[in-house]
Amino acid sequence: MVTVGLAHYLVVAALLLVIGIFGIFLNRKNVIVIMMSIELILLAANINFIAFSAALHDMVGQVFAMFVLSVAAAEAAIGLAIVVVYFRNRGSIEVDDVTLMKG
Amino acid sequence: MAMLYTTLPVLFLAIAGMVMLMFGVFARRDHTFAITAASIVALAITARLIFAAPDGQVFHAMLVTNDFTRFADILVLVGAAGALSLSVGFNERTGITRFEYPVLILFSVIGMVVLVSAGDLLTLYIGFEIQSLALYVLATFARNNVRSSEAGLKYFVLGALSSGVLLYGISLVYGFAGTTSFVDIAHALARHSMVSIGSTIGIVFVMVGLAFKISAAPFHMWTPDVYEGSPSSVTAFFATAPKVATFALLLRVMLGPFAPMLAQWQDLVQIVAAASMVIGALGAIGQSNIKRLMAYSSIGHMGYALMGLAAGTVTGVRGALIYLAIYLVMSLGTFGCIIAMSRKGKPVERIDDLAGMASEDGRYALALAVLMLAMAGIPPLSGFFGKLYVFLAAIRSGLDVLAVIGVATSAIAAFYYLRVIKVMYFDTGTPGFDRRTAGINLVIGVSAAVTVLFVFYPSPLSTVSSYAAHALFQSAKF
Amino acid sequence: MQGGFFATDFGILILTLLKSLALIVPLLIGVAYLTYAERKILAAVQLRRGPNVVGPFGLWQPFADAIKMLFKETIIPDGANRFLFLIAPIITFGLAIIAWAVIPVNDHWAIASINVGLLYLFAISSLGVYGVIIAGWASNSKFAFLGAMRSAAQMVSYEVSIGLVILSVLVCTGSLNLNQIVLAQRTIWFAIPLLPMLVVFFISGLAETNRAPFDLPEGESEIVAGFFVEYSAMSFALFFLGEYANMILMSGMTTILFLGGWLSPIPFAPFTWVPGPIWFILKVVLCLFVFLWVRATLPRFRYDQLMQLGWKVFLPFSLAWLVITASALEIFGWLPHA
Amino acid sequence: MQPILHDYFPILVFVAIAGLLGIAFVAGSLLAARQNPYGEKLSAYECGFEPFSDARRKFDVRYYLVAILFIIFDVEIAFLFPWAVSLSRIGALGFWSMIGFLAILTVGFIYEWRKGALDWE
Amino acid sequence: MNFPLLSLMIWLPLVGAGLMFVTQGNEIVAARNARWIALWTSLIVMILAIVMLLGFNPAAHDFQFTETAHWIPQFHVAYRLGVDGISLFFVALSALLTPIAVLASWRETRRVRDYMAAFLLLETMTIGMFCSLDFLMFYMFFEGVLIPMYVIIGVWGGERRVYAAIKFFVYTLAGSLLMLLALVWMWHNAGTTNMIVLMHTPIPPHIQDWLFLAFLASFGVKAAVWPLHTWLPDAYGEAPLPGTIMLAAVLSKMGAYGFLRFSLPMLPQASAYFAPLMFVLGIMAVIYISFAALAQTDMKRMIAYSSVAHMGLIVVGIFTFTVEGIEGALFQMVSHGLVIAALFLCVGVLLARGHSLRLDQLGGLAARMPVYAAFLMLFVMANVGLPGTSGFVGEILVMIGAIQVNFWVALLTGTGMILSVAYMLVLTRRVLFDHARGIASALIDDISGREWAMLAPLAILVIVLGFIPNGLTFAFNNAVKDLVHAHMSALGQAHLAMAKP
Repeated sequence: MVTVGLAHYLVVAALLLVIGIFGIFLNRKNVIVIMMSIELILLAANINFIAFSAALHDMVGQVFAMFVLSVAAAEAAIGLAIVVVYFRNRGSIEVDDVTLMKG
Repeated sequence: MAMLYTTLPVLFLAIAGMVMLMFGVFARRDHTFAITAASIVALAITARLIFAAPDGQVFHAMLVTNDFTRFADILVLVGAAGALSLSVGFNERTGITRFEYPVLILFSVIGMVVLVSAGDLLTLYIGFEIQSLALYVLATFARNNVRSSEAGLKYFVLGALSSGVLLYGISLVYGFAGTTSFVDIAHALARHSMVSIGSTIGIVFVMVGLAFKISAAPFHMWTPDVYEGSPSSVTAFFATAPKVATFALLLRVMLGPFAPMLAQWQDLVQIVAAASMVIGALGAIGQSNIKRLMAYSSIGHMGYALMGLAAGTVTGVRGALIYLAIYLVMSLGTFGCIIAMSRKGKPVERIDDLAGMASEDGRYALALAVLMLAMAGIPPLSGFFGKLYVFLAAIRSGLDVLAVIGVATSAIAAFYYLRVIKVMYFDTGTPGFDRRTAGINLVIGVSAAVTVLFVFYPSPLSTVSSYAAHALFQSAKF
Repeated sequence: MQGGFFATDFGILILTLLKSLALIVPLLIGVAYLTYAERKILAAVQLRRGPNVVGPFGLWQPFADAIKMLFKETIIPDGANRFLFLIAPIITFGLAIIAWAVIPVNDHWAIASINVGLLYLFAISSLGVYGVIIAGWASNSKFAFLGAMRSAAQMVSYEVSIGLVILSVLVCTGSLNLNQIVLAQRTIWFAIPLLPMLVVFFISGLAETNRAPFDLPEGESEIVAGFFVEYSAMSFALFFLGEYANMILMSGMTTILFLGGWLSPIPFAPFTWVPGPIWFILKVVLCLFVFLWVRATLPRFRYDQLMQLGWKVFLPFSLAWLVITASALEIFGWLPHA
Repeated sequence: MQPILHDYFPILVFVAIAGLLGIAFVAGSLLAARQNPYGEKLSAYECGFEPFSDARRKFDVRYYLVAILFIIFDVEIAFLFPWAVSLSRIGALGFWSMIGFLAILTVGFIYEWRKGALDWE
Repeated sequence: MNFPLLSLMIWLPLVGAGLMFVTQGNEIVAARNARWIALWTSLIVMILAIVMLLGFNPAAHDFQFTETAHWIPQFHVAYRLGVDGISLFFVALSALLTPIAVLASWRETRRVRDYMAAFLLLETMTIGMFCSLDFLMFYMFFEGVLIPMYVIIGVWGGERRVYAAIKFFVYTLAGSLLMLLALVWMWHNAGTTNMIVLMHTPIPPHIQDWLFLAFLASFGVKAAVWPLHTWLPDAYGEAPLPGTIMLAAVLSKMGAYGFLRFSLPMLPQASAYFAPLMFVLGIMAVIYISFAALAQTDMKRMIAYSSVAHMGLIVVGIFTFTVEGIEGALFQMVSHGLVIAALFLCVGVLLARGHSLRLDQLGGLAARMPVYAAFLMLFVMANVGLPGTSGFVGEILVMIGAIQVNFWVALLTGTGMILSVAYMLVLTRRVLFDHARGIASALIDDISGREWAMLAPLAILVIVLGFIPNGLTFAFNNAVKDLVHAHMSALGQAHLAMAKP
């Protein structure tokens, strides 16, 4: 049986990060997907924190993860609010529409 | 007691902000003006409290106070107060007078104060986010305006991305250094004779995250759009306080915990600085919207300030700090002028709208001309000194190429600043701008005066920034 | 650990399977007869007789229903996402079952006595909303979608107050282990000092399970049958079973958090001889009866009233009560030293 | 087996059983019952009319608002859990820190209330 | 000397400019106030300059009238002022020409206050630059000149003023920024920006070369050394006349002054190394630009080109490293400052009478405006270096210096001189003697009192200097000798250093 070690967690986190970043840059359809990608990035960091915390026997990582969670929530809340405002003005949440200003 | 005094500025700001929020939401009538005024007073009191806080650190070095943090804090407070004074008339004209505006600014200032005095990656991140979250909302503040909401969306997405990247970097640094405390990280990084790839990547990620916020190239894409789309009063704030705060943090992080790896990141900072200067200079040339122009200008300015960081010495930090201080004052004045650009209550933003300003409103034109020349770094105006000190630092650290790039780009950049003056002085037209409020006049007047008169008495700023720079290196050596 | 066969990996697996059967079978039977009980009680309240044809007193009625459901055609509407459409009821039903994994029916009688049991319960009950949302989304029907949105909004609204109620119990026990929580009530049931929280919890439970008077997601007259309007046959039955399993779960949680779990209500001789599981079942049945009673008695809430109750009454109230509880414990030094 | 797995292994088994049970029910029905789908039967229910427009249309902004509120308060609860468990060990500072946090939260809550964010209509 | 004479000269114009904005009144009143304030301020500065000239001790070898004050102590930058024989006359020249420029712009009606303020600001900058003994201060004044000049060209200039102004600004700025880098390097090297210290701080030769090129970029642009002169015809052509006067008479000297003050003493090896290059550039300027001048059809532009040609001569003189050559260059600079200013004033006289400046539309003025014709003749002669005028002394000294270095350099420079005679004669003939054409035939009124007041002092100075050149040379003799001596010894040391293994 393969023991799951620190490296495995880091690889998963790195993959999540990459997926998140690509999700932001390749997605042209929906802002909600972008927000999910952002959450993925935060999740990647959180996995790192927890994995390191366990590996180092240090609580700080877990505390950090808690803070990240709360920040992620606040960010999601504000993001949703902004999307709603944007939607009200534009009637669409497609990113392709973000063309008023080019630059 | 030290704990109380050190945390008092933040506590005070938070309580003041919440009290105002409650007052605003319970009041029968609209008290935006009163709350704005009260916010400025609160910022002044905070400044006093910051001076009252003794040197040292609290909460297991989570928060640090020294001359460096005081210096940066004061800059942040000045920027915020300036932006607040500018907002009064503008927000009324554009119909976004809501009492949340000053409160949000106060909240983001809390984040900045925390950010500036962070002694731990945790406080760094929290401060960064408190600041950013309020800024996202501010960018969307004109919520019935398509451009504002678009700017807010863009700022949010890229800002969240950047903070995610920053966070990922922090997690790597934490993992490979085994701690989040700045001082311990420095020790840990210094102890490892071999540099681990993990921590290098972490540092790079942290840098990228912060570079996003100060809109250094190649992470600047959001800047022009957000500057243009946000209400001008918000842009004025964006261009000042958050930049200073994040930059101060960048200095602290790179020269504090990450100082042992200077050799690894120095080249990177150089590249970022050079890219910012070049993009700032070239990007602005074709712009016809003055806010976009200022966006590119700020990208360029960040490049110059980064030159001080790239030097990695006391002289460099001092140069960067002086640069930031001068940049702050110039930006406030310039944005004051931009905010004053309105016709029959509607803001106008094209550079061509300024045509004929010199004959119609000589003082305004003179002030804007002075500020533009200062931005271009023409002596004897203050902007020149900023450039001078960072060039000095760069040359001292042997970064000749960077200095040459800086020189070349400032020559190019001078061109577009001159264009603004050209339009005001040489072109004919009737701008017919509305009357400006006293607050805007005050900000423009003071910043133009400081810009002009700085040359006669530059030593206070250089003395103070000298203390600040030494404090930075002192605190990094615990 | 005693060692022997049941200490090996395989032994634990077998043991767990046995335990699971011992839990799930009664649970499913309980669900079945809860439907029967509901019909009987409603009938009694409305002076009818209820099911009385199949078997004595209609006792085989639930099984008849089950068999009928089994042989119905499963209709998957046009444009529906087949996979999601089928998985949604399984999620709803599964979640209602797996929450039971940590519920102790007697001292250390639980499938898993983990030390974060309460958190587990909270987490699993939070997931319930996924089944609803997925069902509504996958159905490709306006009514289903709207019903799902409403239902989800309602569930998350009351989730918050449930969380705060759980927290107020938590500060009193200092442990997340459900076993410990029950044992902490040996001196006094939390229903007494935390009576208001019990009320909040129970009412939130009604809302969480979409039961009357908060059953507007499935308000027949408004949006047909809510999120599962397009479901039929066993998929439909699973939603149904899930709802009733959730009711039992809520009753079980109420019992554990406030009513002293398996503990005897009267702590002396003859009553303490009664085995714990019996007490536990009795208490659960009592709670279930209240569920049904409420349904029979109260009219349905309006949606805005429902949201208002959740956000403007329960949330501030439970938050305040939590702070008061914690402060009292802190100030008088009554904090449990776990 | 690691101790943590030891505690959670039964749960895993239980989850598997529950899942299998659900699948078994659905699959059993699919296998046992006669399937005879046709167009009319499969069309979405819309009071007897032909369905018009996309079912997954835009929905009320208020649902977003509820989502936002939920996120905020749920995270607050996530914070409170460890605090509540360890309240006896973190002393007065820990206690008052959380009270401060809740106070800030309350300020936000009051603001939302006054702004009408909690009103459905 | 405790009396802050130099500071007074520098800051008085600035105070005057400030005063203009303080006074109340409507536009006409403000304009009148501005004119008079500008005139009086600049006249007072001129008187102070005369005091300075009288108080200057030509026997001393040090800087005189020195002042020192704290400025930016953290960076070892201080407020340091002083003049020696080299800078003395430039200060005087600036002080003399500013009131003349103010007088020349007396008739300006558009935004007079700004206009006058710009000139006073310009005076502050120029005098400050020539007096600075601190490199940073020097740089600030050097660059600061751009601001008033940009505005003067851009607002009150001719048709293509915007283009000219921006071109002028960007060219000069680009050059100066390179100098800034050199400055910063030297600052870093010496730890201070005190120019006296910098002059004695050795710099490794390979660095010197780079620094020299950086200085060349800056001073070359300012002095309009070929091929860095292309901004000049536009700027001269489009600037309003008083602006052109200041540009040609004072600003172009700033570059040459920079070579003398910085390149030679601070970078001796590089100066020697690049001297041939500078000769080539200088000679190219003299010859090529002279031909270009011949091709001009506009009086103002022709004089502008003539100015560039003379700057070439000055550059040649400086880089001979001989006492004669440098003295000649210095003399030529002063003389050229006076003469070119006067020539442009003459152009202004025509302009004031609503005249075209096209050479093919002028003519026959000798008969209609005899006094004017006499002045113009005098200055043209001075410009081509006829004996008896100040131009002669400078040119002959430069030739003497050049011939000591290289015969061919002297010869080619001399060729250029002859060419200048050619185009100046064309100019004179076209303007004064050909038969009257176009509206020139309608001209009758000769020069006015105000124009007299501007032209006469210049004419007197040109003649006086032509006959008594010693009045000038003995003042800077010591300074130039010291300079050449220091240069030679630095080169000698370098040779010694190189000779050692």
